Amino acid sequence: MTAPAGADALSCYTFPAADCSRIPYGMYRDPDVFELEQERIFRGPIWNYLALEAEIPDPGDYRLIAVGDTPVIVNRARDGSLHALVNRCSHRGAEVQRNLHGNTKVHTCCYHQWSFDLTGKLIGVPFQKGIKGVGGLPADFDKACHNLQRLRVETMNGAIFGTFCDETPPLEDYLGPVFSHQVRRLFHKPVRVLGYQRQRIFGNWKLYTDNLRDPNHGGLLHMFQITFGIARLSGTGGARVDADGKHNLSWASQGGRTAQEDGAEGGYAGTDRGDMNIRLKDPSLLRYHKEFPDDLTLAVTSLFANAALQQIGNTLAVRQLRPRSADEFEIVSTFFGYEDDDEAMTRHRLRKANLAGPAGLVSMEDGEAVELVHRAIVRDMDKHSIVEFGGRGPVVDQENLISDVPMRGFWIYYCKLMGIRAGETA
Amino acid sequence: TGTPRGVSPEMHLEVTMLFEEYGRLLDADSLEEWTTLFVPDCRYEIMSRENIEQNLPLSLMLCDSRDMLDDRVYSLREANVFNIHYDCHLIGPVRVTPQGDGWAATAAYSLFQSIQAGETRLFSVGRYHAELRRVDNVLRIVRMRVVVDTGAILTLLATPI
Amino acid sequence: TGTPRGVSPEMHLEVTMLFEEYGRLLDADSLEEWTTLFVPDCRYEIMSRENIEQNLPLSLMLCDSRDMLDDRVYSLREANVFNIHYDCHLIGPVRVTPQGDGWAATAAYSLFQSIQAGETRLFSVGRYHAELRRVDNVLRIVRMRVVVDTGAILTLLATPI
Amino acid sequence: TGTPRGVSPEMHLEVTMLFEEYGRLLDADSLEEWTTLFVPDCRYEIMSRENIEQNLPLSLMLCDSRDMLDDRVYSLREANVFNIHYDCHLIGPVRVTPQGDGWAATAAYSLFQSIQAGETRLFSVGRYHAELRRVDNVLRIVRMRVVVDTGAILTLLATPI
Repeated sequence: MTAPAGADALSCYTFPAADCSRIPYGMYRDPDVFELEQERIFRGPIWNYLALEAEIPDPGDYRLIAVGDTPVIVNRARDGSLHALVNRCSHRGAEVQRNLHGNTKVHTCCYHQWSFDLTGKLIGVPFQKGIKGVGGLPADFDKACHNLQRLRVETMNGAIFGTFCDETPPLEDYLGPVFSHQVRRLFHKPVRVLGYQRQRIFGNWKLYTDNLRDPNHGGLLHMFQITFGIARLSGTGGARVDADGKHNLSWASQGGRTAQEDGAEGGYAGTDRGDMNIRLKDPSLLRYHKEFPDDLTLAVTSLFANAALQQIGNTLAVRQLRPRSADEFEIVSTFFGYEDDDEAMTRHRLRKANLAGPAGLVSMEDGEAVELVHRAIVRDMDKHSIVEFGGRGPVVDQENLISDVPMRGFWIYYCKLMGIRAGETA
Repeated sequence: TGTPRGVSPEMHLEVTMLFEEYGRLLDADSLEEWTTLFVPDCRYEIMSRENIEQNLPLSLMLCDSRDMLDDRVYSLREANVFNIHYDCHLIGPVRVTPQGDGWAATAAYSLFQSIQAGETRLFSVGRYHAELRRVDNVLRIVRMRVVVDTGAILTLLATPI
Repeated sequence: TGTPRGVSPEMHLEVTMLFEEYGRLLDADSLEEWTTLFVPDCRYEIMSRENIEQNLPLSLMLCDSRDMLDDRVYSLREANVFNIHYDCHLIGPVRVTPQGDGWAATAAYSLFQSIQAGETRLFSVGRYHAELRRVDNVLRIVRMRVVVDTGAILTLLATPI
Repeated sequence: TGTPRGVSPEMHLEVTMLFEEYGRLLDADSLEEWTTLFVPDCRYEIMSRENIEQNLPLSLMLCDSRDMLDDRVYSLREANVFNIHYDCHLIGPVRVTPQGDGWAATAAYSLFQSIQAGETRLFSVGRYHAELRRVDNVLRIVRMRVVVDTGAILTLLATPI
């Protein structure tokens, strides 16, 4: 077997430190690296977040998503079982399902009308035997060998995950106790989908996963949350990681300090951040109705590699990361509440949705930050980012927010899957 | 079909000029002046056609009062970091129909964004759905729903559409 | 130059509203309602500027009666497979001139198409050339020639421009 | 805000039709006719928003008389070699305000260029700022400043915006 396309690209870049405290720019810009990621990360031994069961509640319901850059159908079969199928006809490779969502008995390719049941099984080939013995497929054509490509699927509290790889451990093991808990925490009762937001960012997808694992930026870039006390670097918060360091929970708890409490001596001295004199005319936007047994008011759970579960106050969403090329990715956010929310709570969540997403008062900056980096690292591919807030060495839980240690956790696991040896070359 | 009854050229012109001003103020980054086009108990929301067609209530941006709209603008000025750009709104012919003690008005728009160095991209297309009322002899926006066909937001959505 | 003689603001508004409705109905995928804007013996055609400038008669789409236009729409609904999309028409100021017992009207347009997932592209620009007549007190389209500058059609041309 | 005082629907329509004609003549490559919309002592300039915001006086194109404008067109016909293209101007609602013995008028525009083979690109967006005067009973352009957001000109700028 020959090495996959792009494998040579990895030899161009060095990770001088085994703890990934230096990241070569080339990992973000090289199209060959992107190609390799599709095989080794997104089709590798990981669980990709796919969708919520609440989005496809009835038999026949389906939605189109993407895993890495592969188009995938997620649907519920007649017996209620969930399936994830590559949306590509086994005949000529056309997209089988063209509607973004809907309900169907079969997926029929419009090109030559091959049809597949909701488990991906090829069930119909028009004119398979030709007409009166003329035309059609050869007699030995076996439909059973031409099903839609399937992903293995597991669910946890209504969150659907899929993997291309036979070696991926069970979902519970992959998530580990801390992150299984986070999934169950957010999906502790049936959810009601409120809607979708989509955002296309013109930068590398890993700049976004970095950003998710960098609590240090939150209190410096997102001035809305600093100013209005949602989360300040001086407040109570931190990061938790799993045994591999690949997943991350960035958290902050109720009672995060306000600018007023921080005073002039806070760490914001010398920046133009942390202004103490601005107020909202309508502060109800910031109100938090406690709804979890713990005190977390901000909990963003980043699951390796394509998902983030978001609680910003009462703004709940799951974000799916869809890489498109080395230079572009899409974030598809599914916002939700719970089935037992009353009208007032739903209204509260819809108003608080202003905080998150592409127009989010505490999140819009991420799109800008990613593009700022992506543009500036265009040259000097073997120069490096510095990742040393919170110290070097092992990746462990952080009891403060002035840290980007979890970012290193992502990269250590990434290197492992990609076959990159970090720290061998000085 | 044709011209809605009861809307004179004067009235139609007045509504068109409100839309014109709406776009012009946004393009000039006069956001504080733009919010004065709305009544105090206004509702401003940007929704994707995707959500609307699925009867999903989520907005991309939602301000259910003039105060909240002012806060959004204030936050843009003081707190948010976003891509520095110029907007250019092109607004199509406006349809005006009497509704209750005011008017309903709708128009298609296309919005182009340019960076400081003068490169332009198509940022968003869609349609305005407005409810208007005359207050103290001036036409004001009671409700503005912007339905965006371009639901996949490019980079981020900071300034209003 | 200037305002064409004999066209009052009321008349101009009525024609503009017909164009507005034309674009709005297409954008809402109300194709069956859109065809009712035409008279029975209408002619609808989309021609490339390339062919027109060479005096070549070939159209991209040609319906020389309302029946044929209805058939085209019916076929789109029942028979054709095409890229699922939302349209957004932006129509510029309309020039109206009296012509025979009706009016000639022209306007530039830009047409944007968005896919279900909210990504938009410029699909076509060009100019409408219409002949209008009042029938039973309602303004109708007798002839519509759409001259497309974008003669190199992106992907395919299913829904009318 | 709202409708500017003192501008009737008739006046507004007349100005809008002048802008319509402006765009239509350019799109039809009727440059010689287009220059007749200007008074002899006119000023036509295209400026980038970048320069304007820095109070820098440099234009992309500047003609400070009708003669100079005619020369520019003549040069395009006889001397310049440029990309062969079709223009399509989309012009938004026009704001008209009385000014001195004439009117000030402004409107947003988007300009698309297509090559002969029918491929279209967004060429420029921005805003017209015009001063108009009635001469011999016809509305004429005294001054036109085109402020382009798209200051980074694609390929080259030959034909006027």
